[in-house]
Amino acid sequence: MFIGLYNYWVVIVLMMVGFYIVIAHGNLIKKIVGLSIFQTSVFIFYISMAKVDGGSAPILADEINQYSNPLPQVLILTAIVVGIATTALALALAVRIKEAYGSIEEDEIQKQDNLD
Amino acid sequence: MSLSLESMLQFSIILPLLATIGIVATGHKPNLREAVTITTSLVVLYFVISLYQGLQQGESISVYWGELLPGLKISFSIEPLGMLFALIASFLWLITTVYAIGYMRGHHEQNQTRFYSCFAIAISSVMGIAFADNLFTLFIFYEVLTLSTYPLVTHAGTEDAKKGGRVYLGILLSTSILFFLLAIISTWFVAGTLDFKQGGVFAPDVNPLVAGTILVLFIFGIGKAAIMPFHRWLPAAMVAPTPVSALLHAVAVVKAGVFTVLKVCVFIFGIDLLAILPSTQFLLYLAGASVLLASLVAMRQDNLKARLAYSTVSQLGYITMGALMATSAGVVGGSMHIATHAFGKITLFFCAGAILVAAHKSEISQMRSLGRQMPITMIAFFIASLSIIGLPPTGGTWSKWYLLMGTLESEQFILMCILIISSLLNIAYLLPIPFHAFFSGDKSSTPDSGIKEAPLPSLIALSITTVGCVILFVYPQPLYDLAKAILAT
Amino acid sequence: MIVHLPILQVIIPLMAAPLCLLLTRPRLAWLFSLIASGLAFLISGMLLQQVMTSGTIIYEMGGWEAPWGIEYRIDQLNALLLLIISALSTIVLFAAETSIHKEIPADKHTLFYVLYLLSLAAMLGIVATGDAFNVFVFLEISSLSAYALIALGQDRRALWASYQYLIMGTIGATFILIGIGLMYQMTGTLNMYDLSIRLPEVAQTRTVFTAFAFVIVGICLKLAMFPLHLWLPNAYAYAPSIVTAFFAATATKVAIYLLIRFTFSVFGLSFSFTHLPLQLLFVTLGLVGVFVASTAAIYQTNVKHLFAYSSIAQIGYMIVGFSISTAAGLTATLLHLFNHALMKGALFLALGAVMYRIGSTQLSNFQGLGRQMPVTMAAIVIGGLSLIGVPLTVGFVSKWYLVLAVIENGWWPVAVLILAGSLLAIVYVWRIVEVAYFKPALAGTETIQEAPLSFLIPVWTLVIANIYFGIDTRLSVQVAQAASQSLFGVSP
Amino acid sequence: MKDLLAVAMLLSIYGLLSASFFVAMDAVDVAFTEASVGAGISTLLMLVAISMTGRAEHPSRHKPLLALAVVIVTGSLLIYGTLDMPYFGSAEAPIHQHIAPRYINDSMQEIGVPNIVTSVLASYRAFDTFGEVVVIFTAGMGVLALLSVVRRSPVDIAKIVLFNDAMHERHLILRIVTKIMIPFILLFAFYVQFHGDFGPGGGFQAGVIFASAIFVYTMLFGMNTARRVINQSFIQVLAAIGVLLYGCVGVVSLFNGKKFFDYSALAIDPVAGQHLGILFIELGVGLTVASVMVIIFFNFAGRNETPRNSDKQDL
Amino acid sequence: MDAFIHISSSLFLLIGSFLCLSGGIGILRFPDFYTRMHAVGVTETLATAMILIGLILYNPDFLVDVKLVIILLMTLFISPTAGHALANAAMLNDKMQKDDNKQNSEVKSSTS
Repeated sequence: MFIGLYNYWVVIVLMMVGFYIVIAHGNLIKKIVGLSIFQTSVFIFYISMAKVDGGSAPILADEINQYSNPLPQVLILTAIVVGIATTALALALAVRIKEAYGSIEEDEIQKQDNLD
Repeated sequence: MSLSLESMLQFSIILPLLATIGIVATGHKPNLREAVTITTSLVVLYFVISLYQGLQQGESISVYWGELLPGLKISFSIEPLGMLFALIASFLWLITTVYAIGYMRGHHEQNQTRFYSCFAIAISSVMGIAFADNLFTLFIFYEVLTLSTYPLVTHAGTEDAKKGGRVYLGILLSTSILFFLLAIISTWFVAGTLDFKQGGVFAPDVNPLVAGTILVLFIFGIGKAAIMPFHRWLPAAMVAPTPVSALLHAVAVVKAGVFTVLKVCVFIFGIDLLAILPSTQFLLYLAGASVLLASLVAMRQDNLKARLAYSTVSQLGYITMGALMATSAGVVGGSMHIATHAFGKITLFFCAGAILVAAHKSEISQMRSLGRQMPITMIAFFIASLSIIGLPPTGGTWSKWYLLMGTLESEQFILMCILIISSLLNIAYLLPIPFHAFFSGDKSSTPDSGIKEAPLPSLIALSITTVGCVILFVYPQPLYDLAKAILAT
Repeated sequence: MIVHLPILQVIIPLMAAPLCLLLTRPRLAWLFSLIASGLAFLISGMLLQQVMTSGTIIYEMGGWEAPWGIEYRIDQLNALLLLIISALSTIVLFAAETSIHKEIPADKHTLFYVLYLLSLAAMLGIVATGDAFNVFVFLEISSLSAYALIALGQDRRALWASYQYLIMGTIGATFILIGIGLMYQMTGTLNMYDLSIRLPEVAQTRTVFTAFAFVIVGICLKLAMFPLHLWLPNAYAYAPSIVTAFFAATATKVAIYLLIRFTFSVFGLSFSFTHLPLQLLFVTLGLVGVFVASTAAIYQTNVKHLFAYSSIAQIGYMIVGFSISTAAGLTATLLHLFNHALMKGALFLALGAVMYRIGSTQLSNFQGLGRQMPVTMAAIVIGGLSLIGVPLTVGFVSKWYLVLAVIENGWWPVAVLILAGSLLAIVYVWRIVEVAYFKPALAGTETIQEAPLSFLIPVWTLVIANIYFGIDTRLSVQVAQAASQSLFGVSP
Repeated sequence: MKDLLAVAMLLSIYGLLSASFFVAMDAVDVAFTEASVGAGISTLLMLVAISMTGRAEHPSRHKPLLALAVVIVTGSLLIYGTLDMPYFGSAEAPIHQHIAPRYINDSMQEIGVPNIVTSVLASYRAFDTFGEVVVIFTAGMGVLALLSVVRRSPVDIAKIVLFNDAMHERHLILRIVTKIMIPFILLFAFYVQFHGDFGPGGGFQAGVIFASAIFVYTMLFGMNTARRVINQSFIQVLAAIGVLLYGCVGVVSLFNGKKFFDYSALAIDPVAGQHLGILFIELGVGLTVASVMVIIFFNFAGRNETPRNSDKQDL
Repeated sequence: MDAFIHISSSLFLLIGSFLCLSGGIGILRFPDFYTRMHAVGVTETLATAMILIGLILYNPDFLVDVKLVIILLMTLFISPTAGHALANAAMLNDKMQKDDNKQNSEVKSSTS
């Protein structure tokens, strides 16, 4: 039981690390880093689903008969692009917030908000 | 012009709405605007009377407008109680318009166009309530009435007008949404239909507990009937100009509330079911309490309009008691009281308005020696208070008589005592006013020459309603037949 | 062409967005996006008509049949949502041209229209698709364009609100991705209809529970349900008023559609409501949400905040309707969904008009507006009345069905609480009316005149729709009932 | 880790590591994308953002306990969820039974492309990839909307030449090497673009590599020269054309009476049609991704210049 | 013949990996930036070259060998440049630091 699911638990630990960074850290850039870790770990989770013991990459070659499942890989291709799109937008927002507020620390921004 | 009765019925509701457009269109020319209002009220009165004759010949008239929600129709029909209410409302609308012209001109009120248009919308919703064939249509016009009277109550636009308006709307809207709507939906759920049916809509085997709670929800829900816990909006609405408080709070809004109570008791629950419900007894005592307490509070009010407001609250208590007594005499007494109280109270309000316009006095203590300067107003005031108290020369006697008969029929002796005591209290807070006005003419204060009688149109309206009170006593037959017919058909 | 309607519905606004980028002048871009949105509205009308006559429409993408390729499955529920979204977007777009002149820098207008069309197409895509992963992709498009549109707001706080929305939104989307992944792992398919067939066999396993939990939490984050609603008030208050009007009327509706679709069609009624105490949880969260949001709305000084909190309260009502899990309950939710879109669309557009004239929606500078902008204020009053649920307005119809459904289910206290909730609505609507009509106008504000016509036409079309659908409820009630029957009878 | 630059570096190493995970788990295409996108572009954007928002991170860590609690709850829920999962790599897991066999066995006959991932990506689930292209397009538009700066001063040529020479002596070696490297990078990008059917590769990876060639050029030869080589509005048009190209492939199959994205309508013989369709799709994707990445980078870097206007041009 | 190729390729791989290891230890042990740079710069290029040659020998398929040769050329080309760029930037960075504290020191000296 333990060996079979070991892979998923590692992925879950990684997910939770990413999730923790997003919630605990005040720095906006740190949050984006946490977010991308969180998303990358979800990708690894999908791909570890698709692996078949002894199977090779899903490129049709005559002598190989056992292939890994191509479908999760297609999903992950889309998800990676979605991840990078969100990170790009988040970084753009962080830059604009730095210009507007002069800082990218959550509590300083909150302080300035409560003032005006 | 031989309009079919059905189209007359519809026109009596739509015409005031058209009048509003007419009034707004002719806003800047006051005389034309007044002419539009008067002609519409006359036409509506003519329609209602012809509908009344139609009813006399036993024709059943009903109109179906449309289906708002599957199963919930907007439809109207003529039945004696609705006819009684419509007659009073349309007749008094004409009178109050005449009175309002005099009052508004004399008092130089601003934005009168808004005043008249809201007035017309209120009357069209009153007509809608009167002729509603099911509870759903009645609820729609009930809400429209509340919303259309809000601008009238806050007519002055001052700070305390806003406060009065907030209390007015707060109580009326919250009671109607919280209790009334809940009651309607539960009736729809329990009984399956909302149409008014003779002898009640609920199946005979409905369990009394559920029907009892629905009755309590109804009585508390109809905030317009000003039962004790929810009566505070009526005195708060006195901040409005007098014609508003005259028609709306003596006749239209308040009567709509009590009319709905009667309709619910007679046509939703039915007399026999009402008798066996556990909550009827508790509600009867509640109505009695509101009658007594309101009269006591009225005695201490120095402002004339506030006193009249509290007396309206107590008179409404009478009608609710009449409805809840679950006896034929009680219902007849209650419905007759609607008419007599309407005429009596509207005259009192007209006098209050006339005094305000002519003598700029609103506190009772200042009215010590008005008898000589404003004789007609004071006489009208005297006769109207007799009608409210229920003494012979005025119509009030009959309605109080049947109410007492009702209490006897249902052996509610405690209620009988309440009725008698409150009539005595009526005397206590109404009669001193005309008495001081005429007889306590202390020589010292030279009659301040400036005061002369109220403007002519107000006086005309005043005298017509006083004569109305007397006629109701002398020739009550048509009113009585209508009241009797409620339970018969 | 009739066969291709479902895909044309999504493709026309989607292809219009890049084309719109190529147009240089913003006015041309505005006209172009108006035509695209109008076409989408037309198609959704035809689709609804087709669905009501001939039942569910299935459209396989690329010719591959269902579980292998992606398919579009339009039933009454989708058709209703498609109609609402495209109708609202067309009406809101009318006022866009004048409104963004005052709120968005000139060089970004074309970009605004591109992002607007993208979010419209994405929402239509979410609602129309029958494939779980496709929902995630289009959800991501709509959220990305939402973050960018909100960040276009004048106030610097719009940036901060958009950033918080981004963090919460991405977490929500990733939760949904995890949920879909777990579901895929246990059943091997991504197609919703196929999932609903294969899930019951594996329903008892713990993985499917976690999948269900993650999907629901992800959707609730997007839905701004009570505990997870923190991002919504700031996001709606500081975004440009056209964006607020559009998202207030459609974004949360799409999330509710997803909630209904996943609990009823994919996981099936038996699984969603019997195993987990979902029903009790949702009723309590809904009601607590209604009261907390309404009381918060009462104390707001900015009117946009006020209506944003009232949106959360209305969502609470929908959640309560949804949690009754009977056909009547679902009809009530769908009706309220339809009506709330109309109400909030009208209110926020009217606020856009006020913003256009006065430049801010603080309650203090609403004073004396009753006389200066009578038509707009009348629209706000009628919108407020229908929010309270006064008869002859659209709010009354949904309140009537909601209370009826609750009573049929025997929850009398819940019925009383719902009606008490609408009392709170009276308080915060009347705060605005009193400030606007009773307080005298501020010193320097005599010059304000009525909002321009391009605002008044959309606002008043929505207000008239508010009243019309309050009276002639045939369309909304019929479609809602057909949709809930189809969800309860046989799953599509 | 207080220094954000170090964090960015570690993130890129993490990206590379996860790419090697994917290779180990036979997901070659995904590894390629993760390496190029996850490790390459995101680190680059992170560095640009950090250069603008400062490297230091304040040590204030607010509400750690609440975060810990939430994390533990979600984590335990997930672990609870994994208990019934099929074992890692077990062949009889449901996902290998239901849809995958058809892709593996029939995709050769139906689409005739050895790389199954590309066949699924471009044909079976073409609409997903279309959504993906639109996601990238939206991100590009979003960044444009946020960071685009109205170009005020017309850049005069003399200033650029002067600026180039000043730069020249400092980055001599780097410039020479990149001058040699860039053509090879572009060549490799095109190779990857058209090689997608047979081996790992495809539109995304090609677009990103193409864009990275442009980034190297911009970083070394300065923004102004780069902006003269690739003007902004043309890139935006290119992005729009990429998406439209992708969409039109579907619309064409619509007009030929087939369903949306059904490539058999493109040519008489269905398999040839598939090839043609996939070719155009990949081209559309590559075009969009490359132009969007360039847009994002130019806007980020452009934003960097205006506030400080110093001629320090490390970027 | 192939036995000989096998031995030589495994030999190459062994040396390559050993060099990598030494490079790694070098980074950890050396005191400041530049020495570490030196350790990595040298070993990395050589190690990758060695491993690649080992792979070429090991793999029979011609096409793969061509690709490997291209990769070999690329790495030989790029990693020294990368090392140079890194050192250059570091040197530039230190120079600026020195100028700054030189300025402050002058300022201090002038004011004191």
